[in-house]
Amino acid sequence: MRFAFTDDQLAFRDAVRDLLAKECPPEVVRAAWPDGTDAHGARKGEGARADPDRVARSWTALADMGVLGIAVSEANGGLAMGAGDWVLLAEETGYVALPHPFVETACVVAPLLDSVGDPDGVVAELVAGTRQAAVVPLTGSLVPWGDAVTYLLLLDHRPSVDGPWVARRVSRGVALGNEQDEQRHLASSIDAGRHVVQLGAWASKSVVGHSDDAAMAFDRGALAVAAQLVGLGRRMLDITVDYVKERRQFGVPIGSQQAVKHHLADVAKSLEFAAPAVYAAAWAIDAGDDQASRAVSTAKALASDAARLAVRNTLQCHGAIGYTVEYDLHLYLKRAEALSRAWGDAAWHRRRVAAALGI
Amino acid sequence: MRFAFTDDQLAFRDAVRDLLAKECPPEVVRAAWPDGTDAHGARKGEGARADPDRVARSWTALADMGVLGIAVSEANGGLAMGAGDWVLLAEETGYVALPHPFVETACVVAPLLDSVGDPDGVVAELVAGTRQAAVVPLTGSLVPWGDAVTYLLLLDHRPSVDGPWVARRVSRGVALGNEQDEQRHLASSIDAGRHVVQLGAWASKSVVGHSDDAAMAFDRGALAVAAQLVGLGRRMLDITVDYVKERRQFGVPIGSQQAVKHHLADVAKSLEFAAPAVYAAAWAIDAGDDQASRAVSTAKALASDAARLAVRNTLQCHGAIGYTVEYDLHLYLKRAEALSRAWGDAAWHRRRVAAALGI
Amino acid sequence: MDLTWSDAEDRFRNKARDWLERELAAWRARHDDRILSGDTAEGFEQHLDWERTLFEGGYAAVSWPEEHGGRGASRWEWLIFEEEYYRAGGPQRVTQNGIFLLAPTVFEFGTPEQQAHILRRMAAAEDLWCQGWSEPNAGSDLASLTCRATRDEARGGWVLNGQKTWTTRGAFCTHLFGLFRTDPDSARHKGLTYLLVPLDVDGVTVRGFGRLDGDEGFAEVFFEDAFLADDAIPGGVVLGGVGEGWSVAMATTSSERGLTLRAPGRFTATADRLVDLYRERHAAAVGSGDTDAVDPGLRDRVVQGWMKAEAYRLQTLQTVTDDAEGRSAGARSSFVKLWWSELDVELHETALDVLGAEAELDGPWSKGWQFALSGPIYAGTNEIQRNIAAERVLGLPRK
Amino acid sequence: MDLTWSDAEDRFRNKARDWLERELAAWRARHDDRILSGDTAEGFEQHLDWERTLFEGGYAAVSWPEEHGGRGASRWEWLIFEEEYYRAGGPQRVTQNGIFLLAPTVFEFGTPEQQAHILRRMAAAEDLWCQGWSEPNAGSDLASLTCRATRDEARGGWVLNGQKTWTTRGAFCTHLFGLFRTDPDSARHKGLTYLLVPLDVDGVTVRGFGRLDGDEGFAEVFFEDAFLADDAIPGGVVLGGVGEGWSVAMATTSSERGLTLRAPGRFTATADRLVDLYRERHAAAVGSGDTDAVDPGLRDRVVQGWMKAEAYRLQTLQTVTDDAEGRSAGARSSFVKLWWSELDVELHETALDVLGAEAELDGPWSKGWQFALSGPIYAGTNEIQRNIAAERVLGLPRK
Repeated sequence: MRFAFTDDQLAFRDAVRDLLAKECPPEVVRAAWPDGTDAHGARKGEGARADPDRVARSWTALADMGVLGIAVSEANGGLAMGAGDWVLLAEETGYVALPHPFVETACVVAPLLDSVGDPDGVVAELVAGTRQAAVVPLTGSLVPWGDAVTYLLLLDHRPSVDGPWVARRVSRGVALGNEQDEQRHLASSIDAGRHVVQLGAWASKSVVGHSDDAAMAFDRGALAVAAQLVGLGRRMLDITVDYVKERRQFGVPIGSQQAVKHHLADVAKSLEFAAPAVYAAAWAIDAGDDQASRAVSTAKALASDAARLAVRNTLQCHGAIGYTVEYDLHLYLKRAEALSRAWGDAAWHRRRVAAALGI
Repeated sequence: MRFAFTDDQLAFRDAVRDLLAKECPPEVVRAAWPDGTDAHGARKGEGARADPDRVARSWTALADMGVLGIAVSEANGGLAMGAGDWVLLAEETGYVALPHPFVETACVVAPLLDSVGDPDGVVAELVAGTRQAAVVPLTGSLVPWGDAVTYLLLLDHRPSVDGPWVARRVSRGVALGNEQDEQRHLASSIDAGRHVVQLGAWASKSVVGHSDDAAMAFDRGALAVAAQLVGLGRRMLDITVDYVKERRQFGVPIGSQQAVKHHLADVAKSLEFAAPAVYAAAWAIDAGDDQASRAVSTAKALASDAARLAVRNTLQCHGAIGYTVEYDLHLYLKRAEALSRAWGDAAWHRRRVAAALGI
Repeated sequence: MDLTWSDAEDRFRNKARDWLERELAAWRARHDDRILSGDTAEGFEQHLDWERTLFEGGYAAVSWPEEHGGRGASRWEWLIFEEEYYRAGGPQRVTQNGIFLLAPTVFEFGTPEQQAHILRRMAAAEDLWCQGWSEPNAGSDLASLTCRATRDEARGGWVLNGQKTWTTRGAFCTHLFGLFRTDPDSARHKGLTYLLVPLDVDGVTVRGFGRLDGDEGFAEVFFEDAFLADDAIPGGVVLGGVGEGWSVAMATTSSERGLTLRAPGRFTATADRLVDLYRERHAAAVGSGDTDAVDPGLRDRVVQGWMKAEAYRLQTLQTVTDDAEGRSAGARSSFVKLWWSELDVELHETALDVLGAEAELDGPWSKGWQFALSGPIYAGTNEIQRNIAAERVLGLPRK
Repeated sequence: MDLTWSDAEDRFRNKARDWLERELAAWRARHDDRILSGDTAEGFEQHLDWERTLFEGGYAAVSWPEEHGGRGASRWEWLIFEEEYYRAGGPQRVTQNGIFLLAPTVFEFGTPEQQAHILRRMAAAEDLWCQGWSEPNAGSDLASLTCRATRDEARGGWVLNGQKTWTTRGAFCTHLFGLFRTDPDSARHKGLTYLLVPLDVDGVTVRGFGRLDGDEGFAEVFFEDAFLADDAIPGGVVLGGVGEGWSVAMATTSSERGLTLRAPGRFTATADRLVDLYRERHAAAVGSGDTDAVDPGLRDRVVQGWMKAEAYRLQTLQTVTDDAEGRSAGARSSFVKLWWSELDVELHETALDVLGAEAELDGPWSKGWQFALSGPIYAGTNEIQRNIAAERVLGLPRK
């Protein structure tokens, strides 16, 4: 029994943390928000693209570090590491609200394709960062970063929550190549920085791997998103702690008010207990534990709820300043709200745990 | 449109309030708790029967005032008043945790029997306070004040939540006469002051009134219990407000702490919005509104939740002192917890509202 | 007790309903069925068009006297109109901060000349008022305001300096009402004056900025030696007396917290829509055989939200009855803002959970959710509201 | 990372499981399968019998060195034992306040002679220790204690005066540990001394009183010129130094909040029982065709409780790993008491809702619910805990 990361794992995490702090500060997340107005006439992005290349560079920097191939075999140019290694990196990408499909590319599609023999010959490109992947789980329709991805996978279980999983590759339409850019109309999402495209019809049903591969791919994705949610929660908490120490009202820092203390203590508590569930699920996947799916669902449900509590409480502790797009909090808040329902919301995952518990 | 009680209704309420303040202070509620130990060896009641007659007197005083016949026709010696009149009295009986079956006798059984021609010839005794009634709703088994009641009704709907209601009189066993006292073994309840008897087999199935009568009887009972829960919530709040103003820790009254303020503001808020739902349901019953059952369920669900919030928050604001049987809070707290699930818990009533809303 | 409406009230309702249905359809058609947010430049113009329609129909401020542009409706009729307005899907009122916050203060503290000038133009959406309360360092702690108004007797007016912020729709409005420190030596809530300020005077700069949903719903207003002439508003730019600003303003914030800002009709309409949404989604899920699509626990939350909206409606009926019969609502109003602001979040969060992963897409629910999140913050944070309720209603010691 | 147990640990678990199953059955049989609450006079004796059985089996304090009556088990084995203990339905430990609260302090601050005398007798349930912290006017505010201990050099000891209260199981215990003010001029947390007091000395009166569930679980302890001789405990009655009581006591309250008081096994066992309860009730409801009997929304709450218990288990494994490898658990421990106390209420409330109207009947769930309600109060109220977490972990300003 040893429930801690290795020094190597933590050192890798620290290196990625340093890189992301440099390559993906709030202004880079902000630069990823598209210009223009939404259906209500609101300007979401501020066109703050002082250096638009930095958005792209935050991705290539990760590729250069080898991070995108972390879960790919060495034969395919990867680092052949496990969930116990990448779960911390996923958390860091959440902390900075990385505007790229890290979960989908590095944690789901690349390892899935790697494990089934790279049928489309794209793993090297995924690892190199020259191709991005997206995944649409659970009969959804939203393709994150759908304007840039060039490999698209549908993950589903049939006929219901305890049916077998299937991974299907979309080979026409949004996927594989970007010759049909005009179809990639960005849907208007509260988290515009994720560049969601709504998938209409798609052309191919070719199946990738077996049911077990698909199930594993789903668990990896749900776990990685859970880790991102923990990271997002921590970021919102950090921003807010800094703010309430400084902001003074009634002659005292608002952080000295008991109500503010309790709001933030509750957020910290929820994250403190969600995080181990996330790490344990990573271990369960690596160990081939027969309750790995239950562990993943426990992690995603707890992380989703913790992140949503963080959304509510950190916004409330800011007051009006947090309620503006000029302040950074909203970048993390909207990502957290969206991801809390992506890859199955908390209630969906609790249903899966219920099934595993036989109730 | 006029959503307020009449001066007469309020004057009657005030008279009953004064009477109950005098006849049913905490020591009378306490005296109703039986001596002896429970299955775990705990002594629930303290045998504080300095004047055991006072328990009985709190009932006869209500009878003398005519309150027990409030919903009975004048022909049967009652006051022929409606739910709009007795709902406030039910609230007062909750406020003092009256140790008698007021809801069952005065609000449910007496008016039901009165309206169907007094088939058992007991209405006069119910009005006079010489006979007490109990009701077991929704396939339950608990007979409150089962050691004293001499008229027992079962209220149920068949086959499910939207099936027709039926009221059945139990004419042997616990009901009608007390010649079989040895069978009236008190069940051990957290609210021992309610003298709950667990009903085993019962002997008769004679039906009282029609389905509409039974449905109305159930709505009256659920409404009256909702009113009691509002009264109980207010009592717990009053006790706690007094306490936190006096109790000092860290050099200040604990009631000056923001966390205490917020706990109690939440309780007051919940009661503030549950009460109008209770009063509106009383009006709906009197007016024969076709959504009366929905209004009753709205009232019972909101009142149950408000009372349970009061249980949690008022106990918490007391700290250890509230957690003893020597302090009065527990008398109201346990009654509230028990009644919150009697006559359908909050979730049951929300299901009934859902059905009424067509979802 | 009588929870039925009179025939006259039913007639009022039916008339309003018919009018709203017809005029809303016509308004939408005038704008090619593409209505933008009222907190954007283009959308604001669309909404002004709607406000003028309301005024012409006599519905801009139903409870005001006719002389000021209202129709002299009773409080009951006002509640009915609000129910019908939100049931019909009427848009946000871009004149709201004037009509619901400033106007009650003008009715109470304004001179007849001020009333005559300000109210009708407000109802007609000719003057558009925004609120100048908060400053960068004075949010919840309103008494720490530092915006200054210095008397200039020579020119007959006030010289304004300082900055207001979080001014809702400030970028689109023509006038601002707010508190300024007229006694430079005063501290906290003393020496403040309630001023009425046209925004087109020299030295005033307005900069709009984005709200959580991206709408330019906020503004900063900078005053740099801006000269506010005494006659900039007929009847004068001071509302109440010089140095009386705090008590005048408290009357406004009390309107803001109370019933006039957020009538129950707004929330009962949202709750009804949530019930409809659940019914549709559940039916679709059952129809498609996808039992996962709608969580069984959601029905309970939908009903919970519906019941709380109903409780707010009923509690308001109590309040209005008490008011009509000259009794004080007392404690009641202290809990109103807590209730509706939390209810609004609950209704919208439940809706997003019904919608599932697609909830993040822009639409009335996600838009409404973002707006709802501001409810526990504006008009006095809910933390402050709980303090107030505990101290004033329950009598707990201040500290 | 490795979340599997070693073969040795599995053997420890199996051995403990077998032993518990056998001995618990034997113990129950010895008392005619009628086990009363350990907080009643008769039940306490039954539980003492069980404590002696535990001691004889070497399970009274598994992690203590053998010389003091333990079996030198690792922290991991202790966790395993706690899991097995509660899974087997082991009864509350009436020696708990000594073993889990006093003993860690004795290990840290006691002299070898004190340790030798106190610990083994504690493990053997010969000396029964209760906690003397709270006083009528010092609950959350422990620094305002007023119980006095006056030095009497002539007789060689201390004269005690004052009153302690909320002393758990005080009516049945033989010894009390607690804080007394030895410097009469001291204020707040200065001048306090941690004393060990046999309750049979003259001038000590103990009065038991009823807890929420009716059990005589509390006591008041009155000291009226009670003389505590220096040698009443071999090694001395002062733990730590005279005047050092506050820092010594803080070590104890930190044990109380931390892991040692409420191991995860207690809650994972409760959660598993809740899952079983729901399964049985749901099956019965489906079987009887009574679809109303169990609310569909309850499953979600059952799973929620189960997951939170699992999260507590996992978080503890992190803490123990860090501890074993010499890293500080840091922030982690600040949230532990909040988590388990709220979880305990949540699990029991959910169970009562599964049981429905009959939930009010006495039984393990209603009994456990009443006990759970004390969790957010004792060992430092959760309000205080949240302050501490916000200040020490998040670094928010004190006030």
